[in-house]
Amino acid sequence: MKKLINNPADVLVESLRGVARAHPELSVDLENHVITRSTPKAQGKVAVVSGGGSGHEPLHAGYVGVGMLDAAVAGEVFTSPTPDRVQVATKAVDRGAGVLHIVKNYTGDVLNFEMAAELASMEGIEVGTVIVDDDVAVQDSLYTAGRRGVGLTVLLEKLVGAAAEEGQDLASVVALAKRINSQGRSMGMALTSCTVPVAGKPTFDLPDDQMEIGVGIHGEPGRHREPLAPASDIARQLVEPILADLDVSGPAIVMLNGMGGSPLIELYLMYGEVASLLEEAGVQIARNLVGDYITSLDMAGCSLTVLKADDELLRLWDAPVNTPGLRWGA
Amino acid sequence: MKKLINNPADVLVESLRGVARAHPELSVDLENHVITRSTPKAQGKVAVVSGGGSGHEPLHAGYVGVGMLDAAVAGEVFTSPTPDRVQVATKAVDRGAGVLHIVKNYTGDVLNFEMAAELASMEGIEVGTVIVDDDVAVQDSLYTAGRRGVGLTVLLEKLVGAAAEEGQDLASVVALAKRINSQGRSMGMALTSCTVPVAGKPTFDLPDDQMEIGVGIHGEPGRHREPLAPASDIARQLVEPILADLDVSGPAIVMLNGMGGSPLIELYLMYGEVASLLEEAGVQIARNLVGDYITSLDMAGCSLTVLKADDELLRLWDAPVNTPGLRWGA
Amino acid sequence: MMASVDTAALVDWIHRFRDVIADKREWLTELDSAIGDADHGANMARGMDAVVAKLDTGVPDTVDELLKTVGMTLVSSVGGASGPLYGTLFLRMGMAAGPVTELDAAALAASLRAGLDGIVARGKAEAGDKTMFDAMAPAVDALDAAIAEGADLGAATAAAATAAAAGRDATEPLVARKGRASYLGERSAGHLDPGAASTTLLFETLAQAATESS
Amino acid sequence: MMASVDTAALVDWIHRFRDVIADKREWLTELDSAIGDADHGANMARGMDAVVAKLDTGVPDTVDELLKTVGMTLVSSVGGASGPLYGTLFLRMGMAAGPVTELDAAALAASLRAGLDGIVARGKAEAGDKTMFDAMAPAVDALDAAIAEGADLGAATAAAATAAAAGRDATEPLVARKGRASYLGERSAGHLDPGAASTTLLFETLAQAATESS
Ligand SMILES: Nc1ncnc2c1ncn2[C@@H]1O[C@H](COP(=O)(O)OP(=O)(O)O)[C@@H](O)[C@H]1O
Ligand SMILES: Nc1ncnc2c1ncn2[C@@H]1O[C@H](COP(=O)(O)OP(=O)(O)O)[C@@H](O)[C@H]1O
Ligand SMILES: [Mg+2]
Ligand SMILES: [Mg+2]
Ligand SMILES: [Mg+2]
Ligand SMILES: [Mg+2]
Repeated sequence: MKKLINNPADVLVESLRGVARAHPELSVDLENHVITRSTPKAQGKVAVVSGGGSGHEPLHAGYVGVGMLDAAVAGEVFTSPTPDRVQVATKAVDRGAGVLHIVKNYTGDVLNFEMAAELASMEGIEVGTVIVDDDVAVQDSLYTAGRRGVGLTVLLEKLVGAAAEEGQDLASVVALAKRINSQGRSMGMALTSCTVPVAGKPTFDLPDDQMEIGVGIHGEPGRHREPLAPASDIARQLVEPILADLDVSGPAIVMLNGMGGSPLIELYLMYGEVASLLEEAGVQIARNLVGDYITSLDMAGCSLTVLKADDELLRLWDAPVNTPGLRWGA
Repeated sequence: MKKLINNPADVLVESLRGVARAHPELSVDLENHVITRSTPKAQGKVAVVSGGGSGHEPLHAGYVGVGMLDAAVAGEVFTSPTPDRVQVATKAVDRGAGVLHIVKNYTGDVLNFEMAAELASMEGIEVGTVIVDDDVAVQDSLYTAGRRGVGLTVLLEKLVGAAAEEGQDLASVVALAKRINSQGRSMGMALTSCTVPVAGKPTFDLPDDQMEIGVGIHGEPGRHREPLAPASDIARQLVEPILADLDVSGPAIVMLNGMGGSPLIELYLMYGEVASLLEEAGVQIARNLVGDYITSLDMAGCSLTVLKADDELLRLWDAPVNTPGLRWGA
Repeated sequence: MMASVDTAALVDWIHRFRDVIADKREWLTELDSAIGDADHGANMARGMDAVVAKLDTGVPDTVDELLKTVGMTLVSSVGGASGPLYGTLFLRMGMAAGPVTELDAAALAASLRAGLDGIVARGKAEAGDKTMFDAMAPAVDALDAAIAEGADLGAATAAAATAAAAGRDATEPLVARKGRASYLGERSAGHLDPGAASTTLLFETLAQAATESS
Repeated sequence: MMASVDTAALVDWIHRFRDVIADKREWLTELDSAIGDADHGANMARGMDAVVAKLDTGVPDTVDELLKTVGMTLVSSVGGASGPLYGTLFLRMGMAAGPVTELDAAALAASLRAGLDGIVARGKAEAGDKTMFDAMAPAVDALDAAIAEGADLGAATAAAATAAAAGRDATEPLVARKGRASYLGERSAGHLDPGAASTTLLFETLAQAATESS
């Protein structure tokens, strides 16, 4: 395992220590692994909290700031944070108007945030929850854990953060979040496995001439494995399942996301490929992101997220955001 | 070789095609590999052009925009662009006040930009040049090609771009650029080699238990090779040669840069380590960047850049910048 | 032969479980690498180390407080799916047990049944979903059945452990319908479920503690 | 036996050089991997392919125009260090040759000397810096010396090629003082310089063209 780390067990807290040093505009609770804005938003506004296992940086700590999250709760690598820590974050940022929990759909995240919401309501804090489940790689079924929450989480945190910042109430913010979740889909692939620090070796073996299609962001094996293919072919395998699942003709916000180990030159190349395919299919790309926004440690690969947009979403998208990972208008 | 590409020979132009699609605010000349702002700056202002081999993204194309570069010229991967293309960029952005060429100190870059400056002066365009040579890994000597230009290039492009934007004349901008170059130093290391697409295999072999200290950004072997060490030890090996070369006590702008294959969680961890060492040594970190700003394709590893700052530099640093790779205040 | 487990025996159980988790940590992580995210060993070890550390600062006098302390510590130290699930198991066991100082076989079985119900309430797992439920439900059933047939505590918990192991082994061919493994669809077949594996260790150490605790 | 090279012979040289570069492309890149950035083969191949493509659209009538076309095409297609350096070589060769249709041995030698001076003016290389200079300077010197001793064109260019190869081999133990290899310090010793290797191919193909062109 080749990593810029000290003791594998200390990766999370030492990385958060770096976040604290790099970003005086954030407050980092090194005991609870909770990251908040140093200057809280105004009283009477809905607060937005997200969190989950670490290893997906800049998600979530990198999205704390004006126009996006009020707090992030960082679990151990690929492990949901515990309810008490989510509760620490929730209490810290509640400004009397309730708190939205943005939860990616993994059993661990769902159960821990559910317990946290119970704790919050015991303390009189109103909590709304949105479960993000955008990953079309997972064959959806009522009888399974359902689809994973992946790339759409980034877009949703930005948009919902903007709505909360402009003073929408909790019910509206929750409704918006659910609407966004219903209008966005993602699909990912990997060229290599990632290596969890405490595991010390790659989560799966992927031969030099093979790639994995339909992976999540935790080094889970994907839908299937196949021989390495050109970018144009990979692009098709990302675009088609998304379009097969959701009619996204018309304006859209598109993200071509890197998994952590793929350099930007490749991500732009992939973006060129997916953008042509999407446009051929009638998608009008109104806004886009290209880069590492929700990663899987050092995994090489990428994912595509397409969110059907409208004037309201584009307005929220363009609203100022000032976080380490996403910044404009500020 | 595992990469998100089609034909290895087409990587550059296909990646630029993605840049063009992703950034309507940029104009991409796919024939000459020249990237300019879609809306040129006002007549009478100095224009800033940089360029060099590709494979260092977001450098340089990602730094074209208000407050930073007017144009970037992208050579083939790790190969300086040719003089005629630098000249295309220079002519395209000259607003009558002269053009600054920011050149990283590699023989190829220096020679090609030198010929380009000759072409420009033949056409009556005044060109000033700064050669960036900040890499302390290279033992400096009057009788060699000298130090490489690495991480400081990013900081210099930002600062000089701000000065040009506010209307400073060419002589002032050149003087500023040279002053910045004299006040900044960098040091890099690699955990893995990078793989040049047309080469198809790693540039150097680095055993699983070894790392390379003092690397550049082209997969050149470094100062020496040694057994993998903890982040705290690596941090010391980055900080010490910089401090040994330049007195940087007092305020500084610090960049902990990823080489392309190292995820953000590790870069923040490294930043925590170098920040403590620097502060112990009397450096007061006034501003910082943590992330992939000047990469070496898919190489895992990082570099540290320290620039001695003052009120003037901090003012220029804080000025608005609006580029794909660096953005604030806009 | 013991007729009941007191708090000391329960603490012994907890220690045994922590030790065997530490021992089998790599194996649990291996299982989770195949169909999950390679952290079940680390998660369980982190949780049980925290539990033992907590108990080292003082053991509550009553069974309910003891089990609730174990549950709360798991909930607040593990995260992941297993944290709330194992945490709920112990919390509900404690609530069912009440402020007593020992549990006879029937009380132990009732307490475990309540814990199992808690896991189902949280995780909605059903038989054959390829989860810890598939080891735990047969174990609790076996415990009930053995007690009904008059088995003593040692024999009954041993029967539970055997049933857990059988349940665990039976997860191998299953296609997962809950948890991360469900994302794999058909590819999840052919592997043991990590949670069923740790649950089996839980019942095996319970049987040891019930037999050997002094 | 030829007494001079005309434009056709020079075009033949260019084609031969392109072919051998294509042939040795991997090897040149290997050499550049060891002490540079693994692109010298690709750079030279790209440049010579562009030159041949350019000449395919029409060959200038005079030697100076021909060589300047080669030089400009290299400058505008290679990039890197080798582009301006090889480009300057041909540009200066053309300027020295003038608007003639052939070069005798002395004129060819003078033209190459001018090209070498151009490379030095650009790159400031000195003997022993471990660059293309270390193959080219001995080659041009050997050409001059052979002509002074009365050798014919074929023999003189063959002597130049031999001297280039010796110069190339002599770069192996050197510690580089110019180009990327200089960053390596002592670690650059023990490897041939890639530019000296391609320069040797340039002189070897020149000797072939001077002997075999019809
Ligand atoms: N809904 C559920 N009900 C019961 N058990 C579950 C459920 N989801 C997952 N599990 C159990 O949790 C185990 C995984 O635990 P662990 O790896 O620690 O958490 P995570 O999946 O969050 O990484 C699975 O092997 C399975 O036995
Ligand atoms: N200053 C110089 N003078 C002469 N030749 C040089 C100089 N610097 C580099 N070279 C030659 O250029 C060769 C490298 O060319 P190439 O790999 O194509 O360019 P780059 O170094 O830009 O990647 C070296 O092997 C060396 O022979
Ligand atoms: Mg997990
Ligand atoms: Mg090069
Ligand atoms: Mg797991
Ligand atoms: Mg080279």
